[in-house]
Amino acid sequence: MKSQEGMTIIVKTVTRISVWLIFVYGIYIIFHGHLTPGGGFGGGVIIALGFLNVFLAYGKEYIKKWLNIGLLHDLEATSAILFVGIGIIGIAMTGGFLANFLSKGTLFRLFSAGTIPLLNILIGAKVGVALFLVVWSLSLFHIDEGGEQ
Amino acid sequence: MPIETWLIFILGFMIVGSIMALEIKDLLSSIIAIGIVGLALSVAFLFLQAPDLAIVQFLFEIFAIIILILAFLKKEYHKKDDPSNTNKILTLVTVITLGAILFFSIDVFKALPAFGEPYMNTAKYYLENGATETGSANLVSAIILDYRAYDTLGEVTVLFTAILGALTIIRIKKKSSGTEEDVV
Amino acid sequence: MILPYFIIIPLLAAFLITLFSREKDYWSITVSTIASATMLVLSIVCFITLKGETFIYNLSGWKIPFTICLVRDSLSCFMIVIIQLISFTSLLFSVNYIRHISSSWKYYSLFMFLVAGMNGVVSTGDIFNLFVFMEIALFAAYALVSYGGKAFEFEAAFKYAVIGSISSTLILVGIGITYSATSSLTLAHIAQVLPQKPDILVWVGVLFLVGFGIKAAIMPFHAWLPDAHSSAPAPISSMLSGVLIKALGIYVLIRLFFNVFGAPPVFMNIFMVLGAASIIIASFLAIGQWDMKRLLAYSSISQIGFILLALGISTKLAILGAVFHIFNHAIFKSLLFYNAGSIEMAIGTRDLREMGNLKSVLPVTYSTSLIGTLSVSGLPPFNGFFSKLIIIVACVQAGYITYATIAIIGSLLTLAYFLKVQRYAFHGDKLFDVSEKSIGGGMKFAMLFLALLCVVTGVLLIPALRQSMLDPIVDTIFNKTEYIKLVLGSL
Amino acid sequence: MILYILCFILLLVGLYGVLTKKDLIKIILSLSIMGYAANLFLILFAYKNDAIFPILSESAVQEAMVDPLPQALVLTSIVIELGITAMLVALAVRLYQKYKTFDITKIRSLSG
Repeated sequence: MKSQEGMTIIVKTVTRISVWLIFVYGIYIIFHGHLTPGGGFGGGVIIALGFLNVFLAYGKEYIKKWLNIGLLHDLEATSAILFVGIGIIGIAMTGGFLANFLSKGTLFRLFSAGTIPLLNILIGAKVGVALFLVVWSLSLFHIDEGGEQ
Repeated sequence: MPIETWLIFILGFMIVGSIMALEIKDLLSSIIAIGIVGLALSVAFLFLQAPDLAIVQFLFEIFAIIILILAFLKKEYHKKDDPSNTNKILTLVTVITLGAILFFSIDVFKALPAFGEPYMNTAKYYLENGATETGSANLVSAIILDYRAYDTLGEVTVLFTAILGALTIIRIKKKSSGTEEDVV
Repeated sequence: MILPYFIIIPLLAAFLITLFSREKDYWSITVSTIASATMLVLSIVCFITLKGETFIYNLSGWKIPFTICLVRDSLSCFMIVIIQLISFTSLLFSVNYIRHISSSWKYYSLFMFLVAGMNGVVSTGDIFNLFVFMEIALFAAYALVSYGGKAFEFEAAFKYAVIGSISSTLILVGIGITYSATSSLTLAHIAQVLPQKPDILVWVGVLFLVGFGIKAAIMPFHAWLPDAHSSAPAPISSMLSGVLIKALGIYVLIRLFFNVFGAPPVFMNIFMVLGAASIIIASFLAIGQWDMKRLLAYSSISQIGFILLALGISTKLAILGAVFHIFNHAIFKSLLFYNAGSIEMAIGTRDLREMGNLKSVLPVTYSTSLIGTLSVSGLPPFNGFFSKLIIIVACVQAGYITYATIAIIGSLLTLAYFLKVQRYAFHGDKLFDVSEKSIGGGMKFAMLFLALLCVVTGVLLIPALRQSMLDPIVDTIFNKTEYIKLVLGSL
Repeated sequence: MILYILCFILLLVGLYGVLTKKDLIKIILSLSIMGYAANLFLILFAYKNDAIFPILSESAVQEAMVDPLPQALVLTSIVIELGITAMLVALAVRLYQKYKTFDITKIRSLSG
């Protein structure tokens, strides 16, 4: 880490390992949304907090290199479009907007409950990206603040 | 201890915490006080058998505090602690009005079903058929993503709009061109 | 079956604009214009093919108490037509106008969210869903009010967001109490159960009246409107004044207090008092304004007062007046805001004292604003005359002579402050070296189109047209219990 | 009953903060207090004595469960509140940039 931004080397090292655990936990929460408490919103925030962890530990410049912010925007919009898309497929298959058109499977299995896990994944991706973008844009604001008046 | 006693304790704590958060002069302390109130709410959700909400409230509270601290705890904001002269008369009138509202609204709470005995006409259907009809063991997920998925579409859109709105509000001035540019 | 598309189309348009945003704004303009035009055509088809019936569309393929339903009756179709009409013209107006502030895909994306939110509010039959879509429209409105990036715009947006958020919280508490008392969220079910519990009804009614009264900017709750509506870019002002306060405020009040609560007399009296207060106080405040857009914003409060007064009288004739005035106000207030926007764009100010003799340099703006002025002041033969006349006649018929007098005074005051606008803005001895070339074709078309509508929509009162167009809407409002039967009957 | 009244008091504390405080940040905090109170109201209405959370499990026998619908509503409401907080924070930061203060009595370029 040649840049002097961010926190100390200890924090950076711990973050480098823990952030992946946070991501895995968030993904776990999202995938088991129809079986256990949690779901897309909870898991999405966990993922956003993981990004935030890296951001606080390593600083802005590292994030800029590590992530493609434009891509994150596209990901957010794409998951929203897919959400509406699943709704439209529901109209085509059963006549109801956002109908659960897939087979329901067996209760208590991971791959069950039709479209619910799919929607959970989309929500998780969207929430995770969107919340990180809020913090990102708020923090960008301080870079060259105070140019006016 | 019965659950009501616990909840009275938690709610009293939340009220005291909120008043403290509003009356404390130091900014960091009041943000942290709000954070504690939010976490107490998350505990209250656990007592009220809503683990989904407890998780989401807990995480969103952390997130809200991070946003507030990142945005407001810059050095320059602490330049001068400017205790704006609080208008005593306004405060008094507000407190009396709110007290009157509280006094007159006690009746409506008497008319509602007592705590712990909801009607649950609609909910009965969800509890009996929810799992078989949607295949989801978590009935809250079944409601938000199947029975009322349209609400969730709205919710996702609300979040999207909020982010887009925040990005629109925060547009950084590029020094070279002098025009407002989109940064992201 | 047609209703979900009024949500799907603007949402998809907004997401696509976000996804494929480019440096130039042609893509966003194309997508949003296509979406808006499609919805305008669909909405007219939707209104004409309805023929006074009611259709229920259950979402997610389940039955209604357990899922959300969309209700397509004459009232909601009528509101949808107004929303699409004003949003389409506003979009055409924006294309040139917004380039002189700062053109960006974000504007068009937020605009589409605004339209989607309002469509969602007027088409839904579920109280919590209404709340969610109301929030979409409001969030977009907060961001759009501050779009210009000036200090006072942020201030207005902050005030709007704080007051709007208070009212949303009150509405949420109201929804909670309603759910606890009725154990249902479908409006028709609530309508069956709630009127049998009068003490809860009063409190829920007060919460909803304050909550949605803030959204509609009725007199004691109006503090946010003059700031927000005057700070926003002109096309957004016309969206906010023209349709947002009606879709989120007046429409919801009609739906809740007439169809769901069954028009309890105590609230009808409150409606009349608040309406009369809004008419008089806002008119006097408007006379004192020198900022053209602030004057128009106060005028909006006053005209909302007319609608509310008519609703409070709640005879059949008065409701006809209210419905017709909703339509007319949307048209002429949007037109007047476009005029203010084109003046601001041409000479760079909104202060009436700095204008003068624009008659010769801005002929299109002048002529359309004259039509708008005559219409809003209630002079024959323009549409505003008929709706105000109906409201005043209904007041007299129902025996409320005082209210009729107030309405007449309010109408005269309206004429007074709009004559002030005409006098200071278009007649005078100042000379401006501007021409109408800076005002683009889209802006001119939007103004001329709405001016034309101001002249011709008086024909809606011809008995044959009235019976097919306006009377079903009045019946929907007037026969309160019919809504319950129609919604629950088609289970 | 007593819980409902306490919760209503929490709502009124938030309302008091919005109406009397002069600091933009305090106003934002008051709005989130009102939000907590509204959310808690809905969940208090949903609670049923001696019932468990509405998630089925493979082993346990079917027990009485609390009302899941208000929980779904509150989930939506929490997200909406986070959205409004983010927007208000953005607006407050921009206002600070323009006026160099968070004091609402000094931010008065508009009247009425």
